[in-house]
Amino acid sequence: MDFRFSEREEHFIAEVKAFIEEQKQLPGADDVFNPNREADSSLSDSEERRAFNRRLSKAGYLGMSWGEQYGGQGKEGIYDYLLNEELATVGAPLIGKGVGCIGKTLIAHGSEKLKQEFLPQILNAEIEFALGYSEPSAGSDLASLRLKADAVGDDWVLNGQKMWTTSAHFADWYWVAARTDTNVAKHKGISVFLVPMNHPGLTVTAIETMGDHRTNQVFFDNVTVPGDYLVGEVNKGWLYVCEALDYERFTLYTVGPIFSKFNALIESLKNTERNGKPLSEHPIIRSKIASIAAELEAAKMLQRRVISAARKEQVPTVEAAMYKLYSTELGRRLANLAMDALGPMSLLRHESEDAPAHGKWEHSYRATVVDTIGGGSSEVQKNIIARRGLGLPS
Amino acid sequence: MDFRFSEREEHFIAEVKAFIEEQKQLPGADDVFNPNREADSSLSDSEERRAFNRRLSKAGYLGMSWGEQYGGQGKEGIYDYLLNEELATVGAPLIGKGVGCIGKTLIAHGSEKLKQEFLPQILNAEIEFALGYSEPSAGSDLASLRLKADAVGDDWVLNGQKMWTTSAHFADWYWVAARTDTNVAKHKGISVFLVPMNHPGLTVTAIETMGDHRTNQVFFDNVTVPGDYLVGEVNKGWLYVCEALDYERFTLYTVGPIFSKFNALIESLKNTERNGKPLSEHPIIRSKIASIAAELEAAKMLQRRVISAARKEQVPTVEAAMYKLYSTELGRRLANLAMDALGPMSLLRHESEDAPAHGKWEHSYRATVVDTIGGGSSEVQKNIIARRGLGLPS
Amino acid sequence: MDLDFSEEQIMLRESAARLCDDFHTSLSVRELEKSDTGFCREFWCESANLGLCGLSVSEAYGGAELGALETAVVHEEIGRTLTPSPHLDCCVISAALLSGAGSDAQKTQWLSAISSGDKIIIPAWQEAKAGNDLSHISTRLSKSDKRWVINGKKMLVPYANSADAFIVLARDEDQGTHLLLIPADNLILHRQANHADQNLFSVTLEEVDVSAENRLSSNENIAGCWDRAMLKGIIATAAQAVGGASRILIMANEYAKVRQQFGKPIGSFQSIAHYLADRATEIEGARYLTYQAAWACDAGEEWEQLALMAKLHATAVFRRSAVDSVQIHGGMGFSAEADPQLYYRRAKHLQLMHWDPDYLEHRVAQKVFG
Amino acid sequence: MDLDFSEEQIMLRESAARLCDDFHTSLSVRELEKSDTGFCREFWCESANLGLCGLSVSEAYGGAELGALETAVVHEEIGRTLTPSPHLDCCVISAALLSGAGSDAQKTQWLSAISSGDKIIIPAWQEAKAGNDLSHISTRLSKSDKRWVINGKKMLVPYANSADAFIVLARDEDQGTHLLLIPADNLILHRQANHADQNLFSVTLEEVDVSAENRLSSNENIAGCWDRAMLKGIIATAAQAVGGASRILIMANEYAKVRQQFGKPIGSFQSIAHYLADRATEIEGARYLTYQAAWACDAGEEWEQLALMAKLHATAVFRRSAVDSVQIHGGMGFSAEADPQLYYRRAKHLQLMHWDPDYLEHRVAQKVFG
Repeated sequence: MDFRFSEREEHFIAEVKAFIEEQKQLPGADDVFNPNREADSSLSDSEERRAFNRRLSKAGYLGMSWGEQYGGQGKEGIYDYLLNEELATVGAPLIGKGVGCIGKTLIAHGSEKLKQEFLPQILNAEIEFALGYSEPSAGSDLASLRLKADAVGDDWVLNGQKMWTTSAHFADWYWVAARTDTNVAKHKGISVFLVPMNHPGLTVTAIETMGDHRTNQVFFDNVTVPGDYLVGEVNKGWLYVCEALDYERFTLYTVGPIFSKFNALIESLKNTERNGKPLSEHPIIRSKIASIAAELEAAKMLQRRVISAARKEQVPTVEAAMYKLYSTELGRRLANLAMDALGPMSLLRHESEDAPAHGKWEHSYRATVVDTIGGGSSEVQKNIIARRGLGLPS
Repeated sequence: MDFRFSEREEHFIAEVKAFIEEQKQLPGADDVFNPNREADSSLSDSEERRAFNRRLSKAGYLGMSWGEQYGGQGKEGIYDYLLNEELATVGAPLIGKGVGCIGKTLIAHGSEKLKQEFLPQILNAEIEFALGYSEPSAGSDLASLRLKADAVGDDWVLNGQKMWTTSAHFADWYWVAARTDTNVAKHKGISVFLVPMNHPGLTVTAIETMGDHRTNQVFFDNVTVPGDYLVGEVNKGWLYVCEALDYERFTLYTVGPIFSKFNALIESLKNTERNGKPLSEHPIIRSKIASIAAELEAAKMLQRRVISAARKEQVPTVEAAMYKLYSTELGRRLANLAMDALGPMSLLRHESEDAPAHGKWEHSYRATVVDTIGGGSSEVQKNIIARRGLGLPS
Repeated sequence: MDLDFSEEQIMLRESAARLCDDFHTSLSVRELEKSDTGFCREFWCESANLGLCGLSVSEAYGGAELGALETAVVHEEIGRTLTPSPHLDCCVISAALLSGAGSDAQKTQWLSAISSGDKIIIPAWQEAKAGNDLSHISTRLSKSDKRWVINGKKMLVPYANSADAFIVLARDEDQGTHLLLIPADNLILHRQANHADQNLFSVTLEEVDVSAENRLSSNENIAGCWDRAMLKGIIATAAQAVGGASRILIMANEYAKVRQQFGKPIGSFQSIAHYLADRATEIEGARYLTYQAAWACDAGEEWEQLALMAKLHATAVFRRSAVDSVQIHGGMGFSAEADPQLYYRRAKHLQLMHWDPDYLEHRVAQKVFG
Repeated sequence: MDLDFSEEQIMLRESAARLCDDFHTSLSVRELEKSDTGFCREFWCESANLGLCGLSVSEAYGGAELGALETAVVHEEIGRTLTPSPHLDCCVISAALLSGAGSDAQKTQWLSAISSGDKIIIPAWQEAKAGNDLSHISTRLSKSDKRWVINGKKMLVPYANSADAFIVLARDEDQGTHLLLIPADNLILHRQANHADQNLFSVTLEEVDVSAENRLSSNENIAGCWDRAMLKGIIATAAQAVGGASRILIMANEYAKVRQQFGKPIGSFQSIAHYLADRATEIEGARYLTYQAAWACDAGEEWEQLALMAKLHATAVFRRSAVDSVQIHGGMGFSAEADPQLYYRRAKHLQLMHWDPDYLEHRVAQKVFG
């Protein structure tokens, strides 16, 4: 048993840290490195962030775990994770969908044409994707999606609506699941398509969220997709979507950001006075902080179980569900504890100069809401743990 | 709106208090009045307690809400409640099943024979009942009970088993639900019988509990019951069992005991020192006590909603479920908080002279377990609230 | 024992509900969050016309002289509809301060103006580094060149840009507590953007002159008067929390009945149903705890502890109800366009403003342990 | 990073598991709860034979010189099977105290006897009115007529009636901390009936003579030595909690699969399934937190804070797991004959003994805030 990373891994971490330090000196760094952005800090939703991704690419950090025949480095997946952990800790965009689920699905199932078209663009950080799974009536029950794709000659014509597509307003391509067969069990009639985001039949409408980040609904009005932009085989989409977890088993689950937040809270409590005494000296606050500090360390352990399973080439379905469930609920409790500890002044937003911790916590209290809902709600995670982990009947 | 009791009611309360004070002077009072007994203090499981019941009867406190034609006083049900609240607060046996669900079911549905045989004995406190509903495989799902009653001539012959019959080892009669028809929906084949507890076909076996009180399983081996000891009509048993809630809507839900416990805890915290300071001056303990004090008051309000609905001749199904759910969970949390506050020494049992608060809290921590399970588990209460109160589909 | 409202109280609720509903759809609540004043002037005029502004003010000053329970009824509707208005600060707390410590002249001038809706008077009391007790209030009343002046900075002052005057909580060099009625002119206001987008300001007082007529001093126990006014205020806050919690829970409950996943309404899943059952239970407890506090205040029974408990518990329950309701709403729960987020933010606002849990627990414990 | 145990550790676990299982069915655990000694002597001999008594003792004194992780592995099995024994107090804490502060002579005499299972040495430290820090320990080492004597009363001392000696925590008049190895003869023991029916006693010391050879004094920092020994002890306690929590959860999970109500296994109801999912998640976090603390101790990494967190968190998780498991078992949950109650009571015992949550939080906060 050893909870440390290996020497090679530690060396890599140090390299990434040095790279980040360098990058922080460049213009636009405030936008690229923004730990106050909560979960949406993983996005490359600005020109500065895309430029940073291109520099990541130049430095050889994209596609590390891809095979060399696809321009990758054939490294173990842990390096993608270590990179993301460092990026997440400083609030920089993560390496995500492109080198993750989309690139790897293309490698595993895509045609030569799609590989040749997309893989180099992904490696060079020239392309951003949006994922189109959720729909108004397909949330926790994703397989019930209704976006319809009809075969018309060699083409497919897509009609319907997607919901909660986070990156739709800045992405270049849409990785979208649609129903290609309505006469089979709902899992068996789904296919995946690649659609240019600027397709004239697509209408992207903003959904603003309580956490100040934008998401979108996307309407499909006779969106014609050439047959060779159907990914892999027809009606195998559900399989590809489920496999994606496998491909991203290392990268999705970082623990650095919540530790950064905790440390920031400790600093705020030391630096904020009430009744002539720093909040860090109030016994009730100390007691609550101690409990949550232990829970944070427990969350880290659950995260370690994910990457430990992943590195043994297992698909850490239950481990990931446990970490997702525990860490997102913890994130919400941390925000609530922080506001209570900082008292009424913590209601002030970032924009107010009087806001303690620059309004970090009132924002976190709003933004962490999405964490227990998106990406599989807490209830869905508990079902996964109960059925797959504990073998309980459904 | 008025949260006080009426002058007449207050007068009655004062009368009961005076009666109790008098009774406390009599020999055996330590056994009769025992606030440390937790929920099982409602039982008349000793000779002293039965004698107290007879004195209650002499003083006119039994059957207050029965019609005068049955020897009652035709008083409103609230007086039964007020009496029980005073009795519960001092840990005395409550007026319960006899004047409650059994007596009232007999009045509503019983034959003349059963009324004449049982009602006077109930009023005179000459008889104790045990309730036989639960079975090994009929817990939350009571209607699935299997104890079989076969018609043989004019008699019924009962075979099978009951479980968790609290009073079986000291009761005189068994009020027992059995299956009289296996060819209909499970709710529609149940009847209620009265069986003398000393019937040779009955075997009572003790089940000891973690809370130090005894409960029992009861085995039926060809227990012959004469036809006129079937209560009301055959196959209407489920109806009678459900109606019982109606009959006991005032009396089951006292709030005094948890307030007594809370007050005892406050005294203990004032009188117990840690590191040279009474525990009552430790800020963290103070904060937790304040929260739970508010919750206690909220529990009292939920109890008031039960009797308020009851006094308007409504059946407070949802109100009672809410109070039962909230107050029993609160009772468990209170015991846990008390042990944590009193620290390691709170592990000591009553028998140890060093035990703080005479070991009250370690006992409470064990004994309150039954409260969230028996009488309809917390999960069953939530189902009732969700379906009947909130109209959610099942 | 009678847990029902009187016919008059039911009528009051209906008229308050109608008024709040008329002016405050979730759309207009959103607009008011972004508006300059933070509340609707027309609504305010109508409130005054209906007698709501002077609800608790003595008849001698144009009020209806009703009790804390009537105030709770109105504030439950305010909370249900998320109605933003200076009613709590002006018509409950300031009115109580003026009634308790104002001179006859001050009452005639200001209480009447509160009743009629003509003037808005807001307590300015909170400070960045002081808790909720008075001992660390740093706003100072002091003598400078023979005149009395006041210096300090108040935080989180609601509707300050609509206020005609503030009742400023200050202390002198001997730690004496003072309430000073300071006209709003010439004070420095800074808008304070906040979580629930309520209308809040910092108010800076620099060498502001104070004369005898500015002082509320007809009561020798100013600190006690302040305390009682705040206690009345927190009962109203608790009632707002109860109203808000009930409403958001009803929304989640309705959503759970219609929203289908896996071929069933999500409310048929125990995980969802039991959240709702737990919260519904807590809400009823908090509701009657709040009513009881208000009733006790009116009936001359011990009410202070109940008021503290009601605010502590009801706002905690509102918060939990809002959290669960947002979760039940899924994606709609965090969408800005849907309504749950409005309640989610308001819940935390109510919990921390007007005495936060830390202080309420401190006070409750003080009484419990004697 | 490697979360797997070594082959040796796996073998150690298997042999500890077999040993614990052989001697401790739930029936024998019940009998031991009522027995005079509270543990099984045969089991103890077997433990010694297998080298478990000297697990952490240096090879020079007949031990296996293994680390905190091996101790955790053994204690996880002890916790899983509810095995009662003096192993924690004698072979972990006393062994660490002797190793840390004993003279060569003391080590030779006592550490060897611990390794061989021949002697049982129990720390006697807790007092009725002292918290878990040393500052209020009232047991006094003082000079009386030129001889040193010790006076005081210790509480909750495990297996005192089987102990050959106690390591008594005392303070002198100048607040110096002392650890005194006092033979068990002539001390006054009173059995203390307790929640989990563990073998506990009060130990009264009245004018007990102390000579140089009674003192553990080869380490100048006795307080620090005490602290480190206790920190090692709480890692083992945390491991017991993890073992107990896992076992009771598995029992509840199995029960939920077979117990039918309403025509379905109760585990198919989300209310039950989600309790289990939540607790299973917490247990895995607590488990690896405990391993990490033990590993860090062995690896020379910062470990004290992890040890404190592990005990705080793992015992809280055990408690919650026991509560939910009892609830899932329904009537069987509170029946004395069924096993859940054994875990329910042991969970609270582990949580409060050997530094309670109040003290652990205090220590964790101290480190967090620096």
